[in-house]
Amino acid sequence: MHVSVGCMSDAQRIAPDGDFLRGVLAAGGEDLKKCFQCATCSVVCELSGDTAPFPRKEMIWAQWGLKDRLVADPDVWLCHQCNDCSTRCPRGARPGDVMAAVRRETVLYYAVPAFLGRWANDPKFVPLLLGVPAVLLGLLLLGTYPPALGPSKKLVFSYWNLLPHWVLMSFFGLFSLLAFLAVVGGVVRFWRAMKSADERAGNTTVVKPLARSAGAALKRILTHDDFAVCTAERWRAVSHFCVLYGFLALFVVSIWVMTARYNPLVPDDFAYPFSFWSPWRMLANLGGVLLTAGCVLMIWDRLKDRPHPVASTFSDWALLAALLAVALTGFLSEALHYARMEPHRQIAYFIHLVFVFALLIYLPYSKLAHLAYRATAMVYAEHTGRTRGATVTHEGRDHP
Amino acid sequence: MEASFERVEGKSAQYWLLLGALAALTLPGIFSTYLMEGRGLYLSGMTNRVPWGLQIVLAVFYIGASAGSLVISSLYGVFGKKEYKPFARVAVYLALLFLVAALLSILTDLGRLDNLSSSFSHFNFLSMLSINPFLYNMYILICMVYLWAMLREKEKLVRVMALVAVLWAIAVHSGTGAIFGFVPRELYQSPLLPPSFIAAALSSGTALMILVILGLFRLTGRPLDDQLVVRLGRLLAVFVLVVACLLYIENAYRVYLAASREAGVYLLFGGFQSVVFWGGMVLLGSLVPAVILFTPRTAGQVRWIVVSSALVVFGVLCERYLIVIPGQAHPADLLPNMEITSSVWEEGVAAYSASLPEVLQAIGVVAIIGFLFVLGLRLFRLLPTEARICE
Amino acid sequence: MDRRGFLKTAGVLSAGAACAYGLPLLCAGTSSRGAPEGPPGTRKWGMVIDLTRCRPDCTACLEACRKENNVAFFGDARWDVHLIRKVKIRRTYPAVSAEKPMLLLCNQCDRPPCVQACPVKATFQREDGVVLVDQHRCIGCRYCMIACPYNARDFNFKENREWPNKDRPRSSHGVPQSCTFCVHRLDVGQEPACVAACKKVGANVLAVGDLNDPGSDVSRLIATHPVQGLREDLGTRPKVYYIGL
Amino acid sequence: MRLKAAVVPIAALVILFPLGYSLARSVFSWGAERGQPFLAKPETKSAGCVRDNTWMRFHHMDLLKQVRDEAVREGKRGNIGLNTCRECHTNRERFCNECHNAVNLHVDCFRCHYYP
Repeated sequence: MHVSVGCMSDAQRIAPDGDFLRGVLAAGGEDLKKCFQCATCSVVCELSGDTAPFPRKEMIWAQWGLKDRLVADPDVWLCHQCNDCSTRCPRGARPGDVMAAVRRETVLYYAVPAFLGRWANDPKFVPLLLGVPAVLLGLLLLGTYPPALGPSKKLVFSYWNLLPHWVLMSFFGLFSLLAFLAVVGGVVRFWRAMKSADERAGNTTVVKPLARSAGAALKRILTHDDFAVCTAERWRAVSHFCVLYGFLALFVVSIWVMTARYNPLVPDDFAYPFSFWSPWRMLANLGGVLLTAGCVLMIWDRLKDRPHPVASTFSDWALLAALLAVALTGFLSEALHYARMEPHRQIAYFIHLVFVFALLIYLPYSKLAHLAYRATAMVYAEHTGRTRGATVTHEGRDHP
Repeated sequence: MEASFERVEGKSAQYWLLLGALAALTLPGIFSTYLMEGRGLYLSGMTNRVPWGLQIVLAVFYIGASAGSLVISSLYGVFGKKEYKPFARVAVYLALLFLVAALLSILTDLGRLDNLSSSFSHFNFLSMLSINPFLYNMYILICMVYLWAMLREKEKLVRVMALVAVLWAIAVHSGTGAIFGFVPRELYQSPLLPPSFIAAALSSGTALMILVILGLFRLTGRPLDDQLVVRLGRLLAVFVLVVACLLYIENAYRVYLAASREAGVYLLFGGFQSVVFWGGMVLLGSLVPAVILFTPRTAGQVRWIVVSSALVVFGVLCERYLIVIPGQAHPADLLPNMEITSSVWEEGVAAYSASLPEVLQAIGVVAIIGFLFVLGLRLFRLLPTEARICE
Repeated sequence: MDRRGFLKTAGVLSAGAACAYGLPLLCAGTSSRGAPEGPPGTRKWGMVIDLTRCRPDCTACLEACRKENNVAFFGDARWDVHLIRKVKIRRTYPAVSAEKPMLLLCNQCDRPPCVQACPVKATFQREDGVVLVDQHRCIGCRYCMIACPYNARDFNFKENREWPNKDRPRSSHGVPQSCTFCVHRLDVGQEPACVAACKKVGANVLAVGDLNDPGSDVSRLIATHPVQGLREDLGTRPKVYYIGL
Repeated sequence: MRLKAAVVPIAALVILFPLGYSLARSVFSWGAERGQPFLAKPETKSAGCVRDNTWMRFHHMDLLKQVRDEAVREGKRGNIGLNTCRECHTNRERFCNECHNAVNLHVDCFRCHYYP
């Protein structure tokens, strides 16, 4: 198979960005300079498409500090860090880790406001980032004490009866909206950057309409097709699957519970709390178990001794810790509720809320942002036909 | 020579069989705990006169063994004796598990396990039973950090944690002694109990470690320098003497004073407990091991050291029985110079024998920690490739 | 052993000893005080038992107690609960005397070892000196029974099947029980069930009253008769006094 | 990879089942005939409860705990308690158990306290 590196057809001005390079080096890509561009990585990568193979070109760009290229490159996000490249790299340049570091820098690049991006990836700011929601929630508690029961015909026993339901909801709603706007802003800029980069390179092919590309990308995400082609890191498909579906289940249940009071579909007689065998609670518990199991698997994976470990940076640990903390504090407050331990239950739920809050509002700035950027890149790849799948169908091979 | 540690392969049929057998052994224990929680503690051998039985005897024994094995581990961590480094990890892991066993024994013995949450919301810092769980839980945490530091070879942290752990272990043990020592019962109340608990912990812990280490090394076919076992044997000899000395002081004092003579005589010459005392604790648990360990010919042979270790463990088990049970069975003299001639219940000296569900519970607890131990050998790098003295 | 090693060993051992004896010090300060004396006018309940009046074969108080407090009784000495035990005693020293009846019950100590022992403060002492078990909180560890030098506490080993007094709770299995002086009756101005029953049969052995009130029955009895508590040498300050022991 | 293809529909089914179940229940009104099963009207005529209905619904446990602790630990025997509840709400099965069963919160008051 001939691998072309055809992206430098005509001379271009190189605008290296030293800060960006230093960022990549600091974020786990410290072996980047060992790369001597043999292209083994691009050859062994199962995810890399034939038209624009990676990660070799990203290695070169990163070495040169070509920030503009990297932040507009969908391939960085098509990489799922299988580490097939890192394990086979003859120089130990660890392209997989470099790609992860570039992704982190990309998130920082698109973060608005930018300082939140810096803070969310710096251990120094953890107390501040967790302290702010804790203090805000605490102030809300003080401001609305003693809690009044909202007018409701339905029987909804708030789990956390320290705050009126609507206060809690508007608090979370407002900040989720801000986070959502930040994500949408980042995604739109990312899309434009990818498009103009391709236009500059003279590549304007469109193989699928946007809606169909989105559908195809969604299917790939939900089935974990891309993870499944990894050979070096088989467990990642399983653990990521657990976390994703656990998270989805918890999300669905949370939305249902939060809106139960206003939802006309919820029967009038009884809305909340659910009994242990109610389908909703069973789903929530299942989701929690999946999330916990996935996180534990991932942590185990990162900690265990092996010849080619994945570089683990603060951003990786922060996301894992936050997810695990959400799951565990959730279970803790459920257990304390059953044990009828009054102040303990309320405190556990307070901590739970702080972690949920942190997870949601720092989404655009933390590693969790991959949720938006990777999805966007995958849609773009489907849209412009640069994916593995597209190439494969041209050659008429079977799906691997 | 630097010891290098490794995991057990854990792929053999024997390994899985062992794990499976241990898991199966926990089931009867779980079932009898379920029954006792549901129907009441009348299923145990305990009565109103002897409300603490087998589980408490064993809990105290486990706590002792835990503190003892931690001290063995500290020989390397605190006192810098390099030759004991190969045992340090197993010792800490075992210390951790023994404390888990103690907590399990106490928990399964509670009458209202479903009210356990109140022990997290209400504390009574005058109660030895409130102070001790705090000591125990912290101890488990300390052991975890200590083990982690060793597994990660963080030398500085190992040194710090070893010291912290040893001091905490001593606190744990004197606290446990205080559970009994600070109670107004003739055979319990004694300021000597905390130190004598520590001494018994040291001897039983050392003896158990000798047995465990030898067993592990022989089973997995690892080379072990006999000289190391001999040195541990010498240590054991000292501990056995200290325990015997404290025991002597305690009982001599009790029998000498007129006020407590009656109780002391009951313990020494009263019935079953006297057989346990003289035959189990004094003869088999102290005298025979002491003779073996102080006779140069036998003290140098691994075979004899194993025999004496087993005897010491048995002796300490007897001692635990003698601390917990006779103190309850022998009542306080409510009416001095009078006698109770008839009553609705058993006045005077009471009897206790463990019932089947209690024994099953005890076996279950042992099986649980056995399971965790065997599993841990596979999960963590606990075992050294070899143990040798290089000076 | 070199000097350094010796110092280290000595350091560890003495630090350990400090730990060992730090615990007793922890308790020393607080354990010596008894129940709060309370402002003047506060009650302190006490009991006087006049053994000279007790009839050898009468069990009125025992039955009344069992009925009032729903005490578990199976007819099996291992598991029966007795808030009052009736026994027969005889002096053996210096001279052997004839048998006489004797009542044993919780002494409502002013310095109760059981309250000190309870890890969750389920056993506690009220302002008026009565020692109770809060069964809602009890975890059933039985340390109070170990700590009680009077063997006055019984454990509910088995679930009670009878429920004679529906207005009062009965104990579940897994918690200890001891005499409460029938505080639920004292609080609303009634006499304890045993006292009422004893009066009803005309024996007048038992009297419960306020020790802080010099005019109460018990205060007058204590002032006019030679009374004795059980094992007062233990320092527990029992508040059940016997006449004619 | 047959399993892989099946995973997504199964997961979707599991995640969406409660939603479908609830929707179906509200559309076909299953269990509507049960109405409000758990708050049986008092069977004895009385002047009314110690607090209003809504307050009692959400806070009866706090009230009971407070009254309990006052009575047991401080000897303040007011006139509120389980014994007074049962004067009006005579049926434990209808008054307490049904609701508590619905939310799976085990009440163990009645192990020791009498309530018909």
